[in-house]
Amino acid sequence: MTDHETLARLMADADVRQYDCYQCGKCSGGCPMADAMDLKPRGVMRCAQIGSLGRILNSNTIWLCTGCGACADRCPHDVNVPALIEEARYEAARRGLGRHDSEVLNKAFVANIKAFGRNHEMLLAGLYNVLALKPIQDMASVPHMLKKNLIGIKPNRIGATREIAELIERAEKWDDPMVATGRSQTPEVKK
Amino acid sequence: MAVDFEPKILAFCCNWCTYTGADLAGQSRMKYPENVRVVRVPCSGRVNPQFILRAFRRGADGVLVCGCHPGDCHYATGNYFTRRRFMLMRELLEFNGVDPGRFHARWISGSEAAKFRDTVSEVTRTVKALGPNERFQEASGEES
Amino acid sequence: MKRYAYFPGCASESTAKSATLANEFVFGRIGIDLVEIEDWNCCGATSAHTLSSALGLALPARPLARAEADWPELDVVTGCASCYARLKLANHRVRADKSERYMVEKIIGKPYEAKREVLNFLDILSDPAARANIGAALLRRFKNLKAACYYGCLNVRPAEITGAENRENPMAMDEIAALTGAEPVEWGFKTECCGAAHQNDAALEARPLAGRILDNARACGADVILTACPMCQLNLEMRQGEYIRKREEKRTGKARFPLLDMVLPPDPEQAIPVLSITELLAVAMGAGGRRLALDAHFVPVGRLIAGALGGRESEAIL
Amino acid sequence: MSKVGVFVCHCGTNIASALDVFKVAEAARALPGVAHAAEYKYMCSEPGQQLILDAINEHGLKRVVIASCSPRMHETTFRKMLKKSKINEYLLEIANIREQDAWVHADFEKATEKAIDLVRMAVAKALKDEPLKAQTIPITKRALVIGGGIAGIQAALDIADAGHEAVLLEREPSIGGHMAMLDKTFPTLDCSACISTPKMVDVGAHPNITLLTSAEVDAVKGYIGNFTVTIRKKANYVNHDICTGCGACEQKCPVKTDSAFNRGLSKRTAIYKLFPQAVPSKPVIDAESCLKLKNGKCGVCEKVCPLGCIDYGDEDRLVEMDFGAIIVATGYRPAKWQRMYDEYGAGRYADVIDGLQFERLVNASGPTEGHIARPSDGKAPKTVAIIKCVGSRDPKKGHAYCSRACCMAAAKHAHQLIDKLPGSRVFVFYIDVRTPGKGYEEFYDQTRKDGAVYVRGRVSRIYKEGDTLVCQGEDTLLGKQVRVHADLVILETAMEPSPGSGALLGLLGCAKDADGWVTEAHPKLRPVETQVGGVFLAGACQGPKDIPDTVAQASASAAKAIGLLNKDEMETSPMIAKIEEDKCSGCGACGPICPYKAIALEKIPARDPGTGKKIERLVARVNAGLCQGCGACTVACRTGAIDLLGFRNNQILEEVDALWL
Repeated sequence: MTDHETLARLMADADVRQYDCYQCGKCSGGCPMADAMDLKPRGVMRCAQIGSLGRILNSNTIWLCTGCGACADRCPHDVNVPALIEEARYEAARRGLGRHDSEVLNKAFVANIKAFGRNHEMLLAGLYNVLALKPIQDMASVPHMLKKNLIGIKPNRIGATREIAELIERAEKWDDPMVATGRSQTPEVKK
Repeated sequence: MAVDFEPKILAFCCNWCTYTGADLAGQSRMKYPENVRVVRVPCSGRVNPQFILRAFRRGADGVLVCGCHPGDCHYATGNYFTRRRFMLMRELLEFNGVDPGRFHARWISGSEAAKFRDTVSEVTRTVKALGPNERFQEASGEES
Repeated sequence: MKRYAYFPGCASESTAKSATLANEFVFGRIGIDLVEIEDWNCCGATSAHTLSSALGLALPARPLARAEADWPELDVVTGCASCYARLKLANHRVRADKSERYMVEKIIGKPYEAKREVLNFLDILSDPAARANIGAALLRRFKNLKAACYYGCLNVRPAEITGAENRENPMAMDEIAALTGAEPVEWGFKTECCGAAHQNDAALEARPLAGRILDNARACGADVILTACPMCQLNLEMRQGEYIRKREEKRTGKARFPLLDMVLPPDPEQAIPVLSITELLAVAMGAGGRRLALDAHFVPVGRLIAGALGGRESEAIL
Repeated sequence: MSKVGVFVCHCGTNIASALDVFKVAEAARALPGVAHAAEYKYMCSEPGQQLILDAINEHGLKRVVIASCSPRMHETTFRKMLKKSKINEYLLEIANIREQDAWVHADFEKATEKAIDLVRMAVAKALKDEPLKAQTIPITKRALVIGGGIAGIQAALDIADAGHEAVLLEREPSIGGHMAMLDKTFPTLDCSACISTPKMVDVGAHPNITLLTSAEVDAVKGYIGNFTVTIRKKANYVNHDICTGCGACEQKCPVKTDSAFNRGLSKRTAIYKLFPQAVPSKPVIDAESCLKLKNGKCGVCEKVCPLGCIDYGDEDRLVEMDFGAIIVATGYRPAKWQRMYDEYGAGRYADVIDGLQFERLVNASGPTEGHIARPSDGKAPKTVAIIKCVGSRDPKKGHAYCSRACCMAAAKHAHQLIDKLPGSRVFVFYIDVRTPGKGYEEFYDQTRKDGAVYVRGRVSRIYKEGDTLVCQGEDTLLGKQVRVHADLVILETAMEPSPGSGALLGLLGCAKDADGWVTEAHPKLRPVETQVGGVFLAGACQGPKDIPDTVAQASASAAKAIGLLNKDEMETSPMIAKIEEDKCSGCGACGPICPYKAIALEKIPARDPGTGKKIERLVARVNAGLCQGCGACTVACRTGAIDLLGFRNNQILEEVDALWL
């Protein structure tokens, strides 16, 4: 699949048409993360217009977007930039272009759910800080949290952890393109 | 069905949009099949379903009704009536044994010469594939 | 008594301790019965959907399917904006798109039709009956308490999922807070994202977001920020010390060792307390400070509440 | 037996090279009813026309079929030619063998065959042609101009100067419209009042103009040349026949209410003149705020009026007037941005104002006497942000269209700010700068050079911080987020159709587009006519416009109206619907289908077929002035009583039949 085709697929999956955008900048203007992004939401749309998929996939934007939706909400042409960013994130991950810190966190997060069914914040933050080599991040808060019993050492395990683990495996397989293409039982359903 | 069957197709075209579009096709020297004969009417809303039945009874192999795009009618609303009428018309024809592929209604504006050409070509192709219109002609007989 | 199926969310078991205590107190007083969904699991928050769109729908769908099976007549409510966003999205997509419903049902291994609504606390507190009950349950009245109501982005956006009419200046929380005598301030960051999603993996980039919210609340004269989400709450509160230190460092040019934040609480002159809307209601309904574990707040709230309630009343609380 | 003559044109080689014109003529000769057939190189030429006229005389022809180019090309030419003959000009049919045959087909044989078919169809129709006579209708020599803004003022003056009577109708108590609210006009910066008030005074004094203020259209009947309009003169509680406009009442009135003319930036009394230079220069009472009219207490104005003009018992009056032409000049209103943009504060911030409010602030006769003071605290702003395209170019929250005048208005406002507040900073947020007008680009350029900072980017939101307003957006040229801390924000809002214009267009039968603007008869070639004969349009009611375009269009529509009023009577196309009253059952199915309201049911005397007694029965009647000849009614008629002259049912059926003879 060429980049051009891939981009077309991402746009279709996100239900975004690049030429709806007329580059007014209202999205970037209100984006809370814009200062840190190397490609702001308007830039993402611009790259989509000129077919520069690589710049989108290599941008830090797709990992910094918080999904708050302010851009799409205010867009005069109702362009859903976060949806496109989400699709771009999947594509970047498929290509091994994932951002290290994000992957560490997200994988630790899902592993956490897989193990306990719920999120164990202490474990997650600790695991993340170790794996991401950021030992002191947020550590200043730990004594207070321990003292006030806000976080515990004991994880909140639910009964159905096995069910959750299987659920996660099924979901991940569902999204795996290699498995997905071989799947035939999806019925043709009109939206 | 004869291989060299050349259908005769009657087209009712409104004066303001489609007839103008057909003229423009000529001015642009576009080429399309010779099978279509145009009857000029002021508005597609003027086309009485009776005209269409008469054409089929006389042996028309296909009938095309064309007017301005909905919302663009020279007479403001005429083509809305056309649209409603001919949705019913198709069903009536089918009921009477005329293949709905023989009857077409299209919106072609005065600037859509290419669309006129394409429509005529497409309708001719479709009607050719259906063969001569014999059923309705025979079933209804000659009118005095 | 009005009943809802309740999705507490992971934070309710740890960092949102005082808000959780306040929720129980308030809903008990105003006759709302929250039935906890059996064996609920994490909704996946901001991480799961980042990895996999299927997982992002399936994780929240599982507890929703469970609620639908156990209490088909109850709407689901949650007190966390992040959970709300994920649950609401799953509910919306399963309802709108048959192929997504097929996928979700296959993955969670249960039927799920998304028949009921997903609501947040502001929705159920704004219900006219609930409002009347709040009014009746209030025992104390705040004075001179200027409150900046912070709704959070995910409680209102995206509009086509949440159905929120006003995403820039919602008023539901302001109206509820005003019942207690608190004075909601006009400010500009009610729904601006606080960046909680990226506080771990992109801390450097995400921290200024909360800072801007704190700054605007102060600039608009707020004494307290009220929240409707434990994630927003924690983010706005826990890192205030760090934010104020950095701001001071920038102003004075003198650096301070980061871990000093551990022993030195944020400067009370510069810090702004953050309370959940249910904590505010609980105090106004007479709950004591210990019962609500108000001392668990990173930014001390005692002085603020004492000031707003005045003399004797406050002694009972603290 | 009708003798038909068929004339086949070669059109040089245009037709002759693509098909066999001789064979077509030969085939035509053999057709039943055809008495003569000929071919010629150019039928439309002088000798070609003579050839036809000679043949008519020589062969005693009764009808003519010409096989040539499209009837859209030369039908009128040949009709004119026939006027010189003994034959009625409607006994003519054209077979289009050029555009729809010779030019579109490559096969010589097949094209010839098709041409013969087309001629046969034309002959069949011609045999059923009947002589038709264009009707004439009289014209009332008076024009109604609806809307007293600059468009209506200009149109009324032009018509009156041409010697015709004009009635200028305005629903407000004074004419002047939005132009009266403006301070200066771009790009020349002449004072708006200085150029518009003389015109207003001219209207008031013109012997051919009747000025009706506080008046609206209630009903419209009739058709081109013959409209009857019911006008509602709204109660204004002041007898303007004797009022001298001394102003004593205004000074004593105790009521204070928001001045709409000053866009809510100041108060006015309940008895008031719209603005000091109002025409007519006489006050009216606003019943909604007057204490006497609301609860019977007060009556101060009546006591102080030296001439006894006050009449609290005044009521709306309806008057009927006849007109030959109507000009719609209902203008626009600024978009209600407060309802569209929560992110701009939705009206919660006093210092976020719209462009028209700024006009009042900067206007020497405005609430601040021209001192730019922000509404919240009356301070002069040091930093001002101007935001364009508010409600325009925003299909989601406002309108998809560009409002055309705002780019220049923004440049003008920026210029005025820099001019009046030395040292102030002005930021203009824009998406594109559009300056297509004489001297416009130069003006914009000068504004930039004067120091206005243009920032390319649509502002994402405005929030308050302390007592400044932060405009947060992206400088798209820099790719960086910007936050402008402004003391005052001016929104250049979209133009929208004037409220109530939709209902008026309904009364007139005029079409409007999806945005509510009046639809022109043709966007390029008939830009000041509506689809309704005799109804013209001027100014922003047709779409956003600036003053120069508005005035130009007003004069254009006045010229159209004058052209109509100059005639004593006019011809109408005779190809219209005709009802056979004997067949008509009076069911009324045809009426609602007619887009021109040309069909009405009328009672006619009849005899009961059983008893022979005199009775009345309903029949449909076609108004020849209104009918445009579309024929939609003919299809709706259940009894077949309606037919369309020139395109009768039997004519079309003959054409159909002829194809399969």
